[in-house]
Amino acid sequence: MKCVATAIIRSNQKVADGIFLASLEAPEIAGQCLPGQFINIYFPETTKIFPRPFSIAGASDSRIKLLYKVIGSQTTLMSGWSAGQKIKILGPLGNIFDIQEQHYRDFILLGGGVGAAPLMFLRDELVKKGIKPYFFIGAKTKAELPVVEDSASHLILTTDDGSVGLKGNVVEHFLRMAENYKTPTQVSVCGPDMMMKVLKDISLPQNMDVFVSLEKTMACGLGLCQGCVVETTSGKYNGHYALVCKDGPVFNIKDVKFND
Amino acid sequence: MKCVATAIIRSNQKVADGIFLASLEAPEIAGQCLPGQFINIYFPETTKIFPRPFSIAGASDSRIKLLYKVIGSQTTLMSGWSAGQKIKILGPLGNIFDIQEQHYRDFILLGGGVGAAPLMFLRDELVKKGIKPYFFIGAKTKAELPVVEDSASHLILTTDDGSVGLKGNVVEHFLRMAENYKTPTQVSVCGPDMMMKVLKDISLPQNMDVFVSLEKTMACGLGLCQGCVVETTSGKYNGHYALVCKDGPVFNIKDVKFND
Amino acid sequence: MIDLSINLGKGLILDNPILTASGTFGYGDEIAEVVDVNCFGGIVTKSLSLEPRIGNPPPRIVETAAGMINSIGLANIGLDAFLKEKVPYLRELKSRVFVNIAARSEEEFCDVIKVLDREKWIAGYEINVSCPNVKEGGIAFGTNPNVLRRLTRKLRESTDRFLIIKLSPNVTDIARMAEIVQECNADAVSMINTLYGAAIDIQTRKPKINTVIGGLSGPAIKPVALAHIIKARKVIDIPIIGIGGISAGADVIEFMLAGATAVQLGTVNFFNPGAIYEILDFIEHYMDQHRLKSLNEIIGQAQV
Amino acid sequence: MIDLSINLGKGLILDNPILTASGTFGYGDEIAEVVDVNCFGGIVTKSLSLEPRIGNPPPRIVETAAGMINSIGLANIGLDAFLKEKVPYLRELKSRVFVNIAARSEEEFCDVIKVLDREKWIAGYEINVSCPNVKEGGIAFGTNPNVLRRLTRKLRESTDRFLIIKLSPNVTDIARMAEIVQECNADAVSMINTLYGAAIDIQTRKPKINTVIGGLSGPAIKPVALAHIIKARKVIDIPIIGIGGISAGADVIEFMLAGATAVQLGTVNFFNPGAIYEILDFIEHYMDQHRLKSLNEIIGQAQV
Ligand SMILES: Cc1cc2nc3c(=O)[nH]c(=O)nc-3n(C[C@H](O)[C@H](O)[C@H](O)COP(=O)(O)OP(=O)(O)OC[C@H]3O[C@@H](n4cnc5c(N)ncnc54)[C@H](O)[C@@H]3O)c2cc1C
Ligand SMILES: Cc1cc2nc3c(=O)[nH]c(=O)nc-3n(C[C@H](O)[C@H](O)[C@H](O)COP(=O)(O)OP(=O)(O)OC[C@H]3O[C@@H](n4cnc5c(N)ncnc54)[C@H](O)[C@@H]3O)c2cc1C
Ligand SMILES: Cc1cc2nc3c(=O)[nH]c(=O)nc-3n(C[C@H](O)[C@H](O)[C@H](O)COP(=O)(O)O)c2cc1C
Ligand SMILES: Cc1cc2nc3c(=O)[nH]c(=O)nc-3n(C[C@H](O)[C@H](O)[C@H](O)COP(=O)(O)O)c2cc1C
Ligand code: FES
Ligand code: FES
Repeated sequence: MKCVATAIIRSNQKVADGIFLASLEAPEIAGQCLPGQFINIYFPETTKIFPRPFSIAGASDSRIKLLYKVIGSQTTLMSGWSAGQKIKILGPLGNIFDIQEQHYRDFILLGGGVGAAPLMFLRDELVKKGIKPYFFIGAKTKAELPVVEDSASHLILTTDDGSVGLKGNVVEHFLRMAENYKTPTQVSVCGPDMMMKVLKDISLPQNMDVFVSLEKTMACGLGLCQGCVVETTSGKYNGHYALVCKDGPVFNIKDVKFND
Repeated sequence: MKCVATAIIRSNQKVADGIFLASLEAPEIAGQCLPGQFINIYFPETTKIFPRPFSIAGASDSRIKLLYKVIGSQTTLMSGWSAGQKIKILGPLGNIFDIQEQHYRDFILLGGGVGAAPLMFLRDELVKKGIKPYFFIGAKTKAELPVVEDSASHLILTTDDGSVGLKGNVVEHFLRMAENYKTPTQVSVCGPDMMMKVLKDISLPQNMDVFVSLEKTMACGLGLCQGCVVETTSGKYNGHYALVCKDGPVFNIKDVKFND
Repeated sequence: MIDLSINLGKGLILDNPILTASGTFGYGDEIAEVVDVNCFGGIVTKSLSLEPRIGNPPPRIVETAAGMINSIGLANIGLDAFLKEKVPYLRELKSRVFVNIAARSEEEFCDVIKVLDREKWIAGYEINVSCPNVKEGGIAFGTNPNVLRRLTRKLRESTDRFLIIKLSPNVTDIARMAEIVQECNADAVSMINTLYGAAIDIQTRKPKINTVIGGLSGPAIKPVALAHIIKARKVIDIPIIGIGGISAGADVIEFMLAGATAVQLGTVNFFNPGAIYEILDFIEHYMDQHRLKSLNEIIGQAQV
Repeated sequence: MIDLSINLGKGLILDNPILTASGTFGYGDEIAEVVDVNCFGGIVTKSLSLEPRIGNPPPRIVETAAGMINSIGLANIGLDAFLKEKVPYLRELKSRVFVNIAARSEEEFCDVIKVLDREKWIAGYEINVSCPNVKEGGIAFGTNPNVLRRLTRKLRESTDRFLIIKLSPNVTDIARMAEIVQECNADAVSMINTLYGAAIDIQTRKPKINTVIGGLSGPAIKPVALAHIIKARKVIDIPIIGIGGISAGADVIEFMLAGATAVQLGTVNFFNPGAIYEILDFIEHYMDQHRLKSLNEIIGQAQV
């Protein structure tokens, strides 16, 4: 059951340029989390009133991991978190990356930058089920690449400048290796809008289902404000608006309409 | 010349219950400060937009001392200041406690609680001039008494419960000792409104001039907003409104009208 | 036990003066896991219209200084789905339920009311007069005195149920609007709905809200709500339900002193979903400290 | 050197689009030690009336969420003292000086203008129509279309100087007010003045502002100002001077995209006295980044 809880920061470390990995103790929430879900973080006494949503990048019985990038005022505040500090959070929110291990024979995780966050958690769960996924993580440069070690998956790092891993775009490399994937293949994606739009527009290899975790500005995270809508094409939502916070954040890429 | 400057917190220590003493490095401002003046402290990114005014409790060429009490959101933020932290300040602002050593033969400082702040600075200046003032500081209890050591003045501490110093009200004790003061006497006061109102209403010993440092909510501290007015009786301001930030904060008690 | 109940008149008593504001609490079910919905004196549901509405295209919300702009476009499930899907949950609540209604014509308002009147458990209606009246060229019902009068009369004729008119703050003379509502025998006014607000993305030059101008809410607008309530309180004596930027218990007391008999929590539900608990605690503490037996003792007692 | 100048029409060119807002910068002299007053494209002085006014009793200001309420009561030194004490300083400024005038009757406005017209260095007048018109029972000049029309006509007849009417946001239809001003041949509108706002002390039950209702300003009201400007821009083509909650360079761009030719800094002068420097830096950087030769290229260019 989702709930508001006080979380204690246990660690908060810089892991790449402007990217931090934090561990929060929040037993009321941690134990229930599933990959794809997110939490809301509340900030007291600022002029910015919205909570900030962050994907759960990993969870144990008592702790939640976050992988976040500093891009504005509240993430700057987060980068200043010190161990022992208490914050207010709400979670777990949203739907999940549904691992259908009966149906799919290979699993691909495709992360753009800090979009790796929910996929790290998904990777953990796949590994628990004895599955070794392909885990692609792309960034512009080595300095911006959030995660560098991983033995539990086939980790493929890509950078635009080739400063580490394969040179070039992460989607490109994912496609280039398509022959290796057993079908049907389940692809789970999180990254910049542009990356998802590309995936939507290209023709994908057959027998591949793509699930994307979307981001929209959210006020409540609970389905109260109706603010976080995404346009859908047909599919599950009949072309109506869907709420990213409640119906998502994970959608079948087929159902989503990306705007320019 | 008053200016906006970045100050570096050098120390920030609790000196009594909810009362802190801070030292700020701000050479652009520190060197010009005189007793009675104050600075504005600016706080980024909060819903409280007004800067907060604080009396200068002491100043060297490069540093400013503040004595402050935690009573609300911004003073709570201040209590969390750590050494090395940078803040924005404006100063020096306002008029001064004008030491007229040619005219007066004895000097009394009368501080209620954290109202001791501007008087500490005034004491320092008096001592520099070879004058040893009487310095009364009153509080409810020992725990709330901000300053406890002082050899440069005749220090008289009072507490309502007698837990340290003389038992009773600070104004009472100041009056009780009136025979000792050489006349004419200059009395400089800072404390709660109630304390000043009492001083205004009683009949004071002859040949005694009383100067009070007032507090009003301020938006600018510069005479721009006309928000910080105090009603005057007659005297210097002809019964018009005076600006506490610009015409004050120090006023001859005779000129000020205290409201209930 | 401290008695927090308030009397809205016409036999309607709420356990406490805190209601939810329409459009910020869904139908109560979405948030039920997080907050005990029955802690509220009343629930006001998302604006309901005769037919379902998908609402406006994104972007629909944007954060502003101590506030937000929204342009949801009254997205709602429509009367039929409301009856089927939401009524079973709502009718079992201990909190009194007010159904907020939005419509594009007087007839649509009356049609919705006619159906809802059959639902005996509904405590009252709140009429959202900030929506555009298609017959009057799209200007909001609540911004023209004559249009407001005609609508309120018609609504009053069509139902005996507790009738709240929710005023728009985007008018020159709010007191006049409140007077009209009282003259037409509505049972209460609620105020304020959102202020007009806009924001523009300086990189793309696009409005940050699809409809360009949306509704501003949140702590930023609290002083405006209070000013409007003080003005209205001077000219009417039916209850005022105060809305606008309330985020803490002290705000509730402030609104009641200004003249509100009850209040609604809106945007705060987004940035502090558990606010209701803090608020009820604060009010109990305040009543204790000020030795109040009933909140009636403070309604309209500000020295204004 | 990046060219930040803007053209207000009628031969009036400002070095940059940033002016000060009346009542938040005194006469420029109080703040001169802290800020180089000539960095502003223009200075708008505190509202001036024929006779000096001591203003309202305290409390006059209170902080609100991301804003403040004031009720200064147009305290000012009066025309004579202005001429004697302030003119010598003001006339030497590089920034263009606009004198803001407040009055209780049409005649008082004209009387002030008659005297000021002799001062050739004055760039223009800004007319504060938010003050109460004693002849019309104290309602503000700027809230009634007919009163506003008559006043603007009269002012236009009385002077050829650059004439700015400063609109009140507390009206149902700001676009109508802007249209009237343009119809009466004023040279520009400035908008917005403060919104009505109130706050109450829950301990003493006293209003936190002596007049109970005061004027709300600061970042909180920025979305309201933008909405009003967008509406006005649709119906007038004389320049709009944007005011309301501006605190940073990005806000200035946002106002210009919405349709403002210039802007005024008000409350920000209190909480960030050096804001002008940050703002000018930001604008230069923005122009550079967006390869703008002139700020004209962005005025009104939001896709609204
Ligand atoms: C479901 C979801 C999961 C997310 N997971 C992660 C994650 O794991 N790691 C990570 O680094 N980031 C994640 N984000 C993005 C993260 O929420 C934003 O980076 C953060 O809110 C920025 O806040 P700020 O104050 O620092 O930036 P601001 O300066 O306020 O805003 C910068 C940008 O951040 C986005 N943003 C701001 N406020 C919100 C809001 N209330 N809701 C959504 N987006 C907002 C907007 O795109 C905005 O333009 C996620 C977003 C969503 C919706
Ligand atoms: C000239 C002057 C000198 C001062 N010197 C000292 C000092 O040396 N030590 C000290 O502890 N305090 C001093 N004060 C008082 C100090 O400014 C307030 O305690 C502080 O502003 C409280 O801020 P807050 O956010 O913690 O409290 P809040 O919760 O915001 O307010 C609590 C109370 O603080 C006062 N206050 C709030 N904002 C302002 C403002 N902008 N201007 C003035 N008063 C305000 C009001 O009385 C208010 O009711 C001085 C005030 C003035 C005017
Ligand atoms: C996202 C959102 C949706 C809203 N939807 C409605 C609505 O459907 N009907 C209505 O009458 N008011 C609606 N409102 C207005 C609120 O009920 C309330 O009047 C306003 O937000 C001011 O209160 P606040 O500042 O506490 O939020 C909505 C407000 C928000 C923020
Ligand atoms: C303390 C104060 C005094 C003001 N005095 C005047 C005035 O004398 N005449 C006037 O036309 N506007 C006056 N205003 C309104 C401002 O000029 C401006 O229109 C308003 O504050 C909105 O802008 P802001 O949000 O940037 O402050 C005053 C505002 C404040 C805060
Ligand atoms: S964020 Fe409020 S409904 Fe999704
Ligand atoms: S605080 Fe603005 S004039 Fe004194």
